Amino acid sequence: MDFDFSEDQRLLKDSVDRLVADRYGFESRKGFAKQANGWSAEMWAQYAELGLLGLPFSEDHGGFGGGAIETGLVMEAFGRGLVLEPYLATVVLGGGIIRHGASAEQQEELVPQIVAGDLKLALAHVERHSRWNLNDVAVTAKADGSGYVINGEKSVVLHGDCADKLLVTARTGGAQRDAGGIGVFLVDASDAGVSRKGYPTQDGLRAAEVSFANARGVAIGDAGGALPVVSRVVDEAIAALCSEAVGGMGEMLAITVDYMKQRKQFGRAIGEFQVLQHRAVDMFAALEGAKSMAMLATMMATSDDAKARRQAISAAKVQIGKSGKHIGEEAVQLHGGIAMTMEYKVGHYFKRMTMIEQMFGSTDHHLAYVANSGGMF
Amino acid sequence: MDFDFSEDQRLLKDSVDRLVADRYGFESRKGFAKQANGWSAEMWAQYAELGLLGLPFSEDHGGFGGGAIETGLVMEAFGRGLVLEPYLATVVLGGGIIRHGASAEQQEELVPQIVAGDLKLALAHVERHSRWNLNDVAVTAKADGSGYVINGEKSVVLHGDCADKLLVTARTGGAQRDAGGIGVFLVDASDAGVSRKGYPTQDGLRAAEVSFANARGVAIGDAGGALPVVSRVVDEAIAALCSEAVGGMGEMLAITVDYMKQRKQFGRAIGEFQVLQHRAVDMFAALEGAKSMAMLATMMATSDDAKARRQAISAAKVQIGKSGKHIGEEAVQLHGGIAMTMEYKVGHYFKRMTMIEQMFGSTDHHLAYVANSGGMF
Amino acid sequence: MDLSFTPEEVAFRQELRTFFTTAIPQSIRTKVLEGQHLTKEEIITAQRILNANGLAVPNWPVEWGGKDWSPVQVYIYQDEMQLNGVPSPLAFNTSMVGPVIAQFGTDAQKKRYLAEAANLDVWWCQGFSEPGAGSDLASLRTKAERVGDTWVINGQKTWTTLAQHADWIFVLCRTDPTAKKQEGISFILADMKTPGITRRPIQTIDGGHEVNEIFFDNVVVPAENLVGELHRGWDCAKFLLGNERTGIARVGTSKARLKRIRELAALEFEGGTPLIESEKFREKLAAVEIELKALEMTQLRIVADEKNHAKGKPNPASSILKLKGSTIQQATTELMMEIVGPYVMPFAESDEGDGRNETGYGPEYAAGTGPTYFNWRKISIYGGSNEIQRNIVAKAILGF
Amino acid sequence: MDLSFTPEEVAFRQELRTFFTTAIPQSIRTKVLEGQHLTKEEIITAQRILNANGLAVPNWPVEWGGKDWSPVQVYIYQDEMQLNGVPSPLAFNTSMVGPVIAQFGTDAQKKRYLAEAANLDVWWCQGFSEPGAGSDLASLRTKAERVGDTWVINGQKTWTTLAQHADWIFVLCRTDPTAKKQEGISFILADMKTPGITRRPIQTIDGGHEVNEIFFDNVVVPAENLVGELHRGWDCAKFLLGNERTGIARVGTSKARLKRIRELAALEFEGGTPLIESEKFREKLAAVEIELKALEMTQLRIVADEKNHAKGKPNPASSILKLKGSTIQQATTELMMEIVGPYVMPFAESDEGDGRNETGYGPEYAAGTGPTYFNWRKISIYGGSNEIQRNIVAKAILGF
Repeated sequence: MDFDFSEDQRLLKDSVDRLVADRYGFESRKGFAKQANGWSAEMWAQYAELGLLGLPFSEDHGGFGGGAIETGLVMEAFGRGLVLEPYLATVVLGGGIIRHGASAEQQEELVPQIVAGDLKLALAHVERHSRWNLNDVAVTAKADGSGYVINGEKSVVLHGDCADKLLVTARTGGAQRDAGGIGVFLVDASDAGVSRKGYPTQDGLRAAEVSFANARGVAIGDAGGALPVVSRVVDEAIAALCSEAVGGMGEMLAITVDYMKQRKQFGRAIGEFQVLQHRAVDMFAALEGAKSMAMLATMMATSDDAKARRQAISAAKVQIGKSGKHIGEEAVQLHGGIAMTMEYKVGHYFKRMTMIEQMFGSTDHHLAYVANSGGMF
Repeated sequence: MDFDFSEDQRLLKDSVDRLVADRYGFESRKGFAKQANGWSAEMWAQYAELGLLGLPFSEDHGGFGGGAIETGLVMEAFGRGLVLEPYLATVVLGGGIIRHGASAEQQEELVPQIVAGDLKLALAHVERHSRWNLNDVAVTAKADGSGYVINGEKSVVLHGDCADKLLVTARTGGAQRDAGGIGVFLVDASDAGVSRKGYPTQDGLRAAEVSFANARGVAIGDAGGALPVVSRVVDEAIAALCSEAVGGMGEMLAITVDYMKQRKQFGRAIGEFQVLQHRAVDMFAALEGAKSMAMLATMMATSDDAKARRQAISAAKVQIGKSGKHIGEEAVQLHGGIAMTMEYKVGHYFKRMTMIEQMFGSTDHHLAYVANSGGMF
Repeated sequence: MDLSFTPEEVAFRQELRTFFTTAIPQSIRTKVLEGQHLTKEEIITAQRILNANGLAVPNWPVEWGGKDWSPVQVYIYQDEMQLNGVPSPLAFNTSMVGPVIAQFGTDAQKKRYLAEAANLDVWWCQGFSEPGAGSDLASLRTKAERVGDTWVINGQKTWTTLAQHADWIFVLCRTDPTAKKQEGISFILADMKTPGITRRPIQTIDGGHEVNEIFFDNVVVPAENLVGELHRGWDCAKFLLGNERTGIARVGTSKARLKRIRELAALEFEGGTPLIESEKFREKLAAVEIELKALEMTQLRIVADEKNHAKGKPNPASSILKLKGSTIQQATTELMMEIVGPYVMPFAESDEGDGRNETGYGPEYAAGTGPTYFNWRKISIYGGSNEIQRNIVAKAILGF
Repeated sequence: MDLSFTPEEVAFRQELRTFFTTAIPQSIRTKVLEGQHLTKEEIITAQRILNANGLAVPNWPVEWGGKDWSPVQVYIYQDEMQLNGVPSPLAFNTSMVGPVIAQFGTDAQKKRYLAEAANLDVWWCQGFSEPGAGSDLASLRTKAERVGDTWVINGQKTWTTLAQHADWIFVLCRTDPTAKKQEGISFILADMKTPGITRRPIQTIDGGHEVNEIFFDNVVVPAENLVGELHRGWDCAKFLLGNERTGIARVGTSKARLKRIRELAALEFEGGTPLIESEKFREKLAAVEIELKALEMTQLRIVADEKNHAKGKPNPASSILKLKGSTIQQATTELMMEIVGPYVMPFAESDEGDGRNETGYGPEYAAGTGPTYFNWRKISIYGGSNEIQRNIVAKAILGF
């Protein structure tokens, strides 16, 4: 057991932390949000240059062979900066499907484009009534020659508006909620059968509703047995989100503590009021719990034991959800009115935490999974 | 809508409050607990003399025609005094079965004895695996001449050790958890077929495990359809317990607030520490909620609308359970070590609240009922 | 002791319900029940209908349009308004400046201001909070200096709700800088069109524009705009803040929301099953229902107990109404988000360009869920934060 | 960064597990796992087996029987002991007076006291708390006056755990009444048989007799019983209290209890269905499991981070171990009560006449549930109450 970073990891952490600190200030971020896709193409190029877009891919394809720890380092820094670019969508989600599901040829074709920043991906897996159940798939894929024809609707596709290619879960067989019969299909966003309505999300990121009307796609991996790959990739994405959330929570606590030292009411710093002190301590405790479980998620995200992985990831998501809600709500309450404004940074973290709680399954959704998985000890 | 007591109610309240204040001090109670049955025969005689034992019975049978409000007044005072006598068992539970279930002849025979303090009753309804489900009855009753023969085991029979007669739920037909086929039978505690093991409970009251081996009983009301009566009586008992709990919670808060004013640490009264102040306020809020819901329970306990009654009573039990746990645990924590000792009064209230939470269904048990009852508004 | 409503009270409730559900446009009431924002015109429309029927200012002196209702009647009036989605008459007019003028104002002020406030002919806003004075309101620094027959006001106010619609503002100003904190403050009225008053919108985290900063730069108003005694404006403020004892819990609003949550939870699915059939969801809903029932009973107890408390000496349990009422209202916003699940995420700006999320993707009731959750965090901050409420109760029960 | 245990660490754990489960009598371990109380003899038996195998005082200097383990090894040792129901070596001997003597004592004191403390030949108890000094320990008033070659001790201590078994006591005494609060205190040893020492048992709300009051009435002990410098006993106390950084969370104990809860919940029924099949119960259990997992990871992070913190300058997160660890332990007592339902009520006094509820009615595991719930409320009070822990963390993160 060794909690220290390797030298490479430390270098990576330093460079990403510095990038975010130098380039992703609150005002810069506002500017990025106003750009074409709601994020900065320039920063995206920077990520490519720093090798962040190739982090998890094998060196054979021009990647850097990083693992969940490296991804976590990046995501934690991105959490601090409230980074807007489609890193999770492209590298973790889309890239994850490619890494775990695609053939060698497909990887050879696609990975170098991702690494270079030339290919943006999005995973389209949510449907109107699927909620967070990956197996609840009504979109259909029908074999047609060497490819598939996709029909149906996907919802809240993270960065689906700017993606060059979409990875779509669709059913080649089985009933609507069967685990079998699900494939993942790569669809060109410019395909005539694809129509997209993009919109900002509550936290200032972007998503899209996407319709497929006889859109053409190619299967990534087993066209009827891709659910395990999707599940694995979503678990990796949850682990990454946990790290992002820890970054954001840490900032919220730091900003709140700082405010408590500065802000005066009734003739003294509000941080001198014992009630507020203890509430800051409970935020600190919530952050420690979140850090611990994000670490567990990172450690388990790459486990081949799907059952143990799922349990640990769900447990981590529960902790992150609870800690994020607690820290976010308390950060706002301890600040008072100022944190209710868009001009102040804390509210933006709070909104991001609230969305993270909803992504890939709410706290209750994952608690139910842990509850039914037979005990953690 | 009128929250004021009637003149009679005020007189009743004054006399019971005074009796408890004068005669049921902490030291007196210790003495009572050491007497034969774990309570004071002298106090019992006092209750009879004050008319408390006849409170809910009709004036035709020598009672005083009181309702749930009167019972609540008595129970709240008893809650403040941590009263040990079998009032709930005899008057509310046993007496309730008699009032709602017995024939006119049976009432004419039994009620005057209760009123005079000459007849103590106990309701035997819990079984080893029944938990709090009144319909989960394995004990059997078989018709035999004018009476019934009872066989089986009952658990945690409140004041079952000192009761002169037991009211036993037993099955004359149906399967173990059927609602139909359940009767209530009056069994003489001295019957050769009855054996009892009495014991103190955690809160210093008494209960018993009771075995029936061909014990003889008479049916109170419909020998196969008594569940509605049992349910109604248990609802009345829960309403009474809510009032008792409010009395106890109020004392806990008062004692804690008093201690916070007296106890000095770090050079000042601990009540000057803002953290402890706010926690006392949360205790106060929990008490207000409990008072409100005890009032609702009192109001609804006598409703003939069984569905509305059950929902309100369950809702009140949830509130009382939560408030009692919160106030009890916080009273101990805010005191520190002293409240962990048997020599100090607060711990005894805490233990009583903990047992009340378990009686007639835990907080979760009743929350589930409310959840499945279709909405309170 | 009889905890049921009297036949007269039941009839009173029925009469109000009939009026509210027939006289106030359905479109307005639906928006309120769905937690959507009303336009200025809708708010004015609703209040004028109430006022035309004598129902806008029941809490005022009878002479000025009040009703002299019993506390229970006031409770029923508020409950029925909230239950049926009737917009409350604008609080700045009817619960704040109106009662203050009725209590402390001169006859001339009463004649000039009260009727038009009741009818929302003039829209008032509240100039109390300042950037440096949040919970510590009395540390305010906006000052008014007497110059000839005028007051000259300089300073800054913030969190001024709906000031974008306002015609007039009532301002707490420091008139005696040498006096102790809560002394030397005066309550002064100002026409928002007075030169030197500027407003800057504040965008809140729900995306909307509900509050504003107001700047006073040598704003000159007539001396007669002082309400009450000079330097005794704190009395007006205390009167105003303590004025609304019931209603703050918004029991009716929460009741209506819980009903709506139950309906909507039947429309969303998890694993093919409606959410309302999930035991877990039902228990969460039931837990909030029980809290609300307790709050309603507490409110009724406080209402009934009012006769035992001197005016201005509220029952300490009153603060519990704010504490519990805010927590429950906030809990309803969480349940609403839970119902729509992933559909809480889209943020589609309204056509009005005011930054609100009005249309949305997914079910139409999804759009308001996130913004309302964010926006309603304010409920535990404003009107005396929950921390301040706890301080008040602590003082009452502990004496410290 | 590698968060899995090394093969060496895994082997170390296995070795300890084998030893604990074979060398320590099953009867003792079962009692610990069920939350029952051990007799004096059982505690002594277990510790002597550990000591004979070099496992009683691994935290001591190697010279006196310590092990010089890595923090991870210490963690594994504690975890395995708790998981397998091995009674921890008596804390008063092995975590408190022993380390203090090893650190501050003279050679003569080390020779005289350490070996017999490790082997529990002498049973120590702790004379710190006083009736007037709870969380404010430094306000203690028990005084020791130098008279010739002796100390004369007068005063009263309380909450003295298991003093009924104790042979010796270590006492914080005020030796300089003129000095400031935390100065002028000394750390003095006393034989419990010294004339003038009397003890009075305190019955706790679980019915048991675990703590005592100790009275000192002109108790004369040799001058050489002073440990460390005169008037610098607060240094010893701080060292002692800060000594046990890991282990306080009792993660292993809670793990074992959660496993046991899962087993027992299969044996109790509601509506004919085992409780463990209730979704609600499972979710409550899972919520505690997740908290415990987070705590375990936090503890490991702190353990790994120890090298970055100067001795005596603990990571502020250490206090979180106490806060969360106590809450989790208390949560396990609630789950246990929930399992037995109505059977929490019987209170059957043990044959030993010590007021404990040992036998009980209903399932045999029911008897301990209520008393353990009551007794374990102490966990958030003793060893620096949770309020004090929050004050400590607040100071660390806010500086106030």
